[in-house]
Amino acid sequence: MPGYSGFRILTEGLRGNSGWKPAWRKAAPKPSYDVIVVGGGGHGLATAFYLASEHGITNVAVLERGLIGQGNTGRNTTIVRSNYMLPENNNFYEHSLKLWEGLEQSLNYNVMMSQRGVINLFHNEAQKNAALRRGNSMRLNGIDAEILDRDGVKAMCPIVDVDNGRYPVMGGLLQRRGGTARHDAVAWGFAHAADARGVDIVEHCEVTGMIIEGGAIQGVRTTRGEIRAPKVGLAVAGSTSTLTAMAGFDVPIETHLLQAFVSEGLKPLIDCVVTFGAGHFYVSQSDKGGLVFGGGLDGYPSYGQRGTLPTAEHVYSAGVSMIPALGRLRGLRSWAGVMDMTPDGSPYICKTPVQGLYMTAGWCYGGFKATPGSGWCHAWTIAKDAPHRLNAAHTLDRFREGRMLDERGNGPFFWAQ
Amino acid sequence: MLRIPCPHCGARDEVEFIYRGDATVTRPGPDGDVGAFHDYLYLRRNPRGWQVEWWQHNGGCRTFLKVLRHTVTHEVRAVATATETLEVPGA
Amino acid sequence: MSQRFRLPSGGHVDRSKRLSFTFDGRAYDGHHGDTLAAALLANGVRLVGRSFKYHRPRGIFSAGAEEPNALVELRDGARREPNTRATVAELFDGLAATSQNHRGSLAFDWMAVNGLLAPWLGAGFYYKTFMWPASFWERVYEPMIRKAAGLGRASGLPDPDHYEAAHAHCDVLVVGAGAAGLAAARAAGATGARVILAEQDFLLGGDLLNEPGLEVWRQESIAALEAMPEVTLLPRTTVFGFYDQGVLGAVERVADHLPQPPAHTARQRYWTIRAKEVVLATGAHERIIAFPGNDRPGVMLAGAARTYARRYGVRAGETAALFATQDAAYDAAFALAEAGTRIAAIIDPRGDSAAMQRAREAGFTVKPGCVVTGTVGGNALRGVEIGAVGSGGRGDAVPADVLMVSGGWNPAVHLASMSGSALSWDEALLAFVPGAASQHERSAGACRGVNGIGAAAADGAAAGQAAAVAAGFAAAPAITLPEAPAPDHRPYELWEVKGRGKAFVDIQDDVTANDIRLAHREGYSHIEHAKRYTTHAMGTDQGKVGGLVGAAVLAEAREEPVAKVGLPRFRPYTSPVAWGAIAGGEVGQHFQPVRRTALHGVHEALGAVWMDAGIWKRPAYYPKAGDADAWASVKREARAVRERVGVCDVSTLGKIVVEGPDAATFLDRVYANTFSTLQVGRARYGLMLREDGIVFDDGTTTRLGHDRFFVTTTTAQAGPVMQHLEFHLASAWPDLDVSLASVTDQWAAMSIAGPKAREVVAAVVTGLDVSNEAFPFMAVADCLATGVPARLFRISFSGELAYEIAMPAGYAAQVWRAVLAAGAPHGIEPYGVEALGLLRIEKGHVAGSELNGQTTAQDLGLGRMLKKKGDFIGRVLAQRPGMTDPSRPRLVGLRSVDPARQIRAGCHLIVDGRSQGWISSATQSVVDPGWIGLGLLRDGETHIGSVIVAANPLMGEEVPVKVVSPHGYDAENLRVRA
Amino acid sequence: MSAPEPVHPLAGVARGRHGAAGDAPLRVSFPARDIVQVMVRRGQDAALAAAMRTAFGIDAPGPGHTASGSGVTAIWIQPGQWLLTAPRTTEGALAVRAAEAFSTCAAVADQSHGRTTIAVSGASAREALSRGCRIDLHPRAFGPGRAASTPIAQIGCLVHQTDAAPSFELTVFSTLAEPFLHWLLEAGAPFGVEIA
Ligand SMILES: Cc1cc2nc3c(=O)[nH]c(=O)nc-3n(C[C@H](O)[C@H](O)[C@H](O)COP(=O)(O)OP(=O)(O)OC[C@H]3O[C@@H](n4cnc5c(N)ncnc54)[C@H](O)[C@@H]3O)c2cc1C
Ligand SMILES: NC(=O)c1ccc[n+]([C@@H]2O[C@H](COP(=O)([O-])OP(=O)(O)OC[C@H]3O[C@@H](n4cnc5c(N)ncnc54)[C@H](O)[C@@H]3O)[C@@H](O)[C@H]2O)c1
Ligand SMILES: Cc1cc2nc3c(=O)[nH]c(=O)nc-3n(C[C@H](O)[C@H](O)[C@H](O)COP(=O)(O)O)c2cc1C
Ligand SMILES: [Zn+2]
Repeated sequence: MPGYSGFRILTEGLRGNSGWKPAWRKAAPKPSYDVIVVGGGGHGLATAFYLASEHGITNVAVLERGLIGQGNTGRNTTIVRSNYMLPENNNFYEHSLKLWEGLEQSLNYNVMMSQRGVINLFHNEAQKNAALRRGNSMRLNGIDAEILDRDGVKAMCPIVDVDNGRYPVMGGLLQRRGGTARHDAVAWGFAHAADARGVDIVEHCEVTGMIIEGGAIQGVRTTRGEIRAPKVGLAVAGSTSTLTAMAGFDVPIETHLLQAFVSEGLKPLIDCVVTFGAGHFYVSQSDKGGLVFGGGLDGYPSYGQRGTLPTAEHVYSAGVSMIPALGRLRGLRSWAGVMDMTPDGSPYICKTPVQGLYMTAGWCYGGFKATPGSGWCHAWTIAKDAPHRLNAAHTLDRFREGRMLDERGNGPFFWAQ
Repeated sequence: MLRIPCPHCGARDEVEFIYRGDATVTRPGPDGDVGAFHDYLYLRRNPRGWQVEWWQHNGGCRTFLKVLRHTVTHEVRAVATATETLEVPGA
Repeated sequence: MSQRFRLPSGGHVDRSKRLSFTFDGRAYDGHHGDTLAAALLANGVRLVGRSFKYHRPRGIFSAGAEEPNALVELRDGARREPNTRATVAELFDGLAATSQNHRGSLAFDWMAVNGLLAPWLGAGFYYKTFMWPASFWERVYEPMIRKAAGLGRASGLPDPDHYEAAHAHCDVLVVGAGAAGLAAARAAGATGARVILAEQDFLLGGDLLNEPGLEVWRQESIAALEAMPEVTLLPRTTVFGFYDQGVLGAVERVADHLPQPPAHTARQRYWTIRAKEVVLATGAHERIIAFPGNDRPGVMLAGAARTYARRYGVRAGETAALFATQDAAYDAAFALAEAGTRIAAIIDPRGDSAAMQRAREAGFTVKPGCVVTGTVGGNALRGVEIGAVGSGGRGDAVPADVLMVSGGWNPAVHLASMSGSALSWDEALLAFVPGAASQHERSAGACRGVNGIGAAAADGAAAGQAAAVAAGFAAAPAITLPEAPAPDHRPYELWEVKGRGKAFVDIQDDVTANDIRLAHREGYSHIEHAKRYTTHAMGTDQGKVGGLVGAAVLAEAREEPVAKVGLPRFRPYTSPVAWGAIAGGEVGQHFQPVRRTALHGVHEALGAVWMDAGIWKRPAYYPKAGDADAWASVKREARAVRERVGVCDVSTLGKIVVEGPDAATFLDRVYANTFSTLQVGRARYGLMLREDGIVFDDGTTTRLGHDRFFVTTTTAQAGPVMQHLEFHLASAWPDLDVSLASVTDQWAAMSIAGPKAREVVAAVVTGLDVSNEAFPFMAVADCLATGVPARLFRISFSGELAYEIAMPAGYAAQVWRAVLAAGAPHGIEPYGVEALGLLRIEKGHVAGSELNGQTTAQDLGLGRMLKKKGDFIGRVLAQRPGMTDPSRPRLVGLRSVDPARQIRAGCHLIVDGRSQGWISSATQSVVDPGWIGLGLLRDGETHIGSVIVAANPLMGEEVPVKVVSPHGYDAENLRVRA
Repeated sequence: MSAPEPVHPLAGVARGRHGAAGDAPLRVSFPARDIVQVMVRRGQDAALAAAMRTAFGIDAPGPGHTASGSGVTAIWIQPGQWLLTAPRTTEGALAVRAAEAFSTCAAVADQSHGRTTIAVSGASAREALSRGCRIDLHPRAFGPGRAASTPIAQIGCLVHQTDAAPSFELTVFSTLAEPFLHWLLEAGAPFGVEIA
């Protein structure tokens, strides 16, 4: 299939755009593959792409129960950053950010990665100290980070009210290389590129069971029949527990719902990503002009993909408290996604108790930024049957061993951070 | 918005309650080992469907309640006090 | 300018009330009862905006909330509101509106060149380009795209108005006050049920407002409802979402129809409505037909033109054409003809119908079997091209300045869908109608496809009564219903007229039928993919006028029925909702309540500088004249404690009375150390772990009686600890007979610390011997302080001889004053949280920054506190290898080698070039001047005595620090026991 | 030595008229109350009920209800827990009475300083309260002698209706009384508020 380019846009435009072909084939499942990836979100598609591009494993199927990219990948607030504190997370997310930085070219698809900067505001001494600890951790690991004082925040994002709120802004931790990417395009781009390397992307194919013999995976049962493979990788986000239950084990995951919101389209107003430190609120402006914003969890397990008013009230009031000019703007739409929350807030990219079954899961509300990194490490783990150095700590067993990766210190599921 | 019928206070908005985990796991006794405590604290059925959950009516009568709730429809079918048991339909 | 298009009479405007307003700076007049759109049309203003992508000229398209085009910036200054639909904005005197989304003027927008580039700017073009060279994306392309994005401009200024929340409960909520809704509310109200009727319009009546013949019934209905005490009428109230368990959200525009809200009046009110039963009577939205040029100013929905004529007394133009696919739309032609507009042609793809015959009888030119193939004109419509169905070619042009379009009606199923109902396809109406209800709800009238005012009213009455009965009320006698014949709403299936030129399916976002086909060609064939790829139905109207048309175009491309393609998922909000409304009053200074101790006023009088501790305000320090800076104040206060005596408000600590026969057993299980052995009248420091073995909280607990303990918690954890205790009593140990009472607010407390503390305490307290022998370290006793019943604790956080006096909060101020008076001869100083922190860091006591949810007891050097026998929370999991790993960072003391060089919490501790820990707390010492801190350092003990580096690359600092014992100050605790 | 009067948490609030002018304002006052929390011991419910009857002439009210006798009102707050309230007399007096009455059957905690009561009355009271109170105060759902704990404006509040005027007593944590009153003044501003 001819790639995408400015030249093609030009020639197709002259021909009435009649020559475009599907960005990925609507593949029907074959009876067997070398690797099956379950879940056609960003993580599953990226896993397939890197299996093909990094490890030469192209006899791969991505099985998606609905449409690709309609899970959390298609409904998140698109913040990309690598500002973590614990070295295990820090290094992983930075690897992911570096992959983002070259993604357009690797995929031949513009995911509209926009490194407009991410500021996490802090409002008191304790928060400032935590920001310093985190930012210094980043810097010592070679990751860009800057500390802003109030004037710095004002200069970078003048619309933020630094003085008058209940919790005046003291400063912010800025990662300039952080930013946003166009969520749907990430799924489509990985699909496009994986497909170009021979991966079968099978939509409307729900995995309903696991075929396990002698403790080893043999394949999966689906709504479109049995499909065999000696290796299966799970990348199903909030549905992870359902899949592992099919494989006969429980995992440390609770599925919670997180809402997001978009405002009406506006002329450029907020030029970076800003996160309120005194309540749950973060906002950025989409390339279409809508303010995309969100906050914390609704606070109870849900697979329902829809949220509730009290959480929205908090998000909106935190928003106006941070940026009083938002009051007269309007919310256009709200929705929710279902996230796989872990006891310590950090993910799993690992082998499982079943031989040949792997997973990337537990991304909580921060897995969009991890998409390329997760796919890359998951692919490595599947290809080598062993984790890469970058995901060696992200195991299911870490709680048995007492080696939690708890960035915020909230403790198991609290609730659910 | 969830409305949970507290057996003491009547139906109240979700903001009055705090979710506090799966109510079917119970704390191991004094003999519990690391494995038992690990499973109690970390492993979750996390069902897509009916689940019996702990909720505290902290904005009202402060009691811990067991709530049978569907994790897709959010329907609340039964509420019991801490010492009562609730069965998951079909389980 | 005169209102050239205003009829002399008729409608619901008050011609005796003239209102002046401006649009793009030009002055016009309108009337009370007008919307901005009606008033603009009355003045002959056609061009009102520019489209999103191609900046095409746009006019008023609808007469209601579904408006995709006529979006303006309303008001100015800090009250500027972008994207306001002129079709719902009520006119008020002095209203100022501005058109948006153009560079240059509205009439000459040079961004309109985008239209010429359309072949290359089709759906999703940006995903396929702008990738080379890579650096150009960030520097050139992306800024360009972002600059072009968006519609209106935010003011950027704080919103001067306020908003309020309101909570409602009812038996029956009726949404929409058209014929169906009015009838439903009357029928439900008649049973005695509590009914709320919410209507987004400022007038109740819906389509009745276009039916002068039914005005009597409308008014009678409103009067009847107003007379029912349990019925609440909420005009100007949009129900924006249907949530779980019968909860709906709504916004009432309380003062948007006024220049600004009157004093003490909210601009908008945000309702949370809990309804036992809901009747949805939200009517229907007329839909567009995709044909080339269907977006030109002058093209509008047929029902809208009818509404402007009948309700507002405004002719939408001089010469009109109607393009309709069903009989119901014909009334628009009659309404306009009555208003004096010439009907140039009626274009209808059907062969014949009752309405066509009536039209012919009325003398209109009817073109059966025909469609509109294009429009003529620039910024305003001049003519309509007509061709035979399926002919494809360009037809003859008929002059017209308004083209009324009706492709049929889409029931407004948004709320029904949000409630969880599946939608079902109605083959006769060619539209989706609500399927089986999933909550306690029913739809009535046009929103479920029951059309005609008589039929809708009857449907509404039945639904209203059924709802009331379901809510437990007995049916009441039937209400009178209006009589009106029902026009035929069943359309001929025509979604698109193919031809040259852009045929829009989403006129706000410039999504054309070709874009939908391109999406399909590229594999984005599912409606949800096509939506996202093209942005179809993603604008402010969320596809109300064209959503289904886009789906139908996709269906054709997929060669599948529309029913199978479906619509994108409906979500809140049915109409965009002001941010401030949902935020309500909990914004700015009131984002969270301020919690004040009983001594707040005292601190204020002392000039305290405040700091936030959770929602508490606490004095950080008390500046005095002569203090060079904040540090000088803090050090002065700390020095007073070390050298003389100080007093500090510690009322914010959590306080819980644990009482009952099993209280001691319970405390043994929730604390890592033992309390059952504690003597009555003694306090003990306690360490509480989480079940995962991490330190949760610490504090002192006093045994007040055999079965009665007084537990204190840290300020931050007071709430979580209470919940933790309650949870374990309820879930793990329901057999224990223990009660818990939070007395945090009952008791105020102050710490009196320093070598002179005893003298001060002795002067304030009566009924107690406070000598070291009679009242040793960790003693507790009741006493009187300034004659007030109080409790004295001999405990110390500062490392000095110290007491805490707790007293019922109402007496705190008087005790404080007595303490200051008694301390005056000793040079007492009040000290704040900063000095408190300084003192405890010097002493090596851990606090919040060390108890950060990541540290174990061993990490903090408190491992010996863990009891060896008996179960307690955290015991088992604290033994996991990762928790006992000797290489975990351990608490150490730190001292800047150069006393003048500052170290900060958040610095990393570098050993052999690698980060091996961090500084958790830092301050300046007063006993041995210089910067000191506490930190967590891998193999901490082994580094004691050595010099390492505190690195703060964020601020460009690298400071050599000496690792020392955390307990450098008075390691033998002689001072606290003195 | 008799104890001097304690400082009321709302002592500094300006009395008189707040908000809009109008002839049906919300009437607000801050009655001084003794408040005692009573927590039954396991299996002592009957003994407690008997003690409450003997000592205070009150039949211990069930969930959502209050009952009064000889100047003292008992408000149900949690299963097995009540607040006893009475006009303030001398420091700790009610707590002492309660401790004696319930010495074998319940724990008692004095909350007279920990809780602050704000009385609200007037025709607009229900509507004003609905600006933050999420529970239904309609006469069909609530009424004199009813009480409920519910958060209002993020502050835990015990709402107790005392008569059909309607009049309510709102009891909140004393350290949050001031922001609570701020909310009440905002909620009542459109009707006007008269603070006695
Ligand atoms: C509202 C919201 C905001 C967020 N904001 C951010 C943010 O700003 N930054 C950030 O980094 N992260 C954010 N996240 C998190 C982020 O979206 C996710 O972590 C990430 O997108 C997960 O990608 P995924 O591919 O793992 O999951 P998904 O995209 O959810 O993909 C999983 C796929 O698995 C499929 N599936 C499930 N079960 C089966 C089965 N049995 N058979 C076949 N297929 C199955 C699903 O249909 C789905 O398509 C947010 C999430 C939400 C919901
Ligand atoms: N020819 C036309 O113009 C046309 C179109 C549709 C329906 N109708 C007629 O209308 C009558 C049907 O009456 P009906 O009562 O079903 O519909 P209606 O259109 O008369 O009334 C619906 C009402 O609901 C309100 N509404 C919609 N969504 C709302 C929301 N989210 N929140 C608050 N209010 C909301 C609308 O503003 C409107 O007033 C019939 O005569 C039908 O034929 C006429
Ligand atoms: C970053 C981002 C921006 C969005 N912008 C818009 C928008 O401008 N208009 C719109 O209608 N929806 C927008 N949406 C929301 C989607 O329409 C949709 O609600 C969301 O992807 C969830 O899908 P669902 O509502 O179909 O469940 C946006 C979503 C995201 C994640
Ligand atoms: Zn309750």
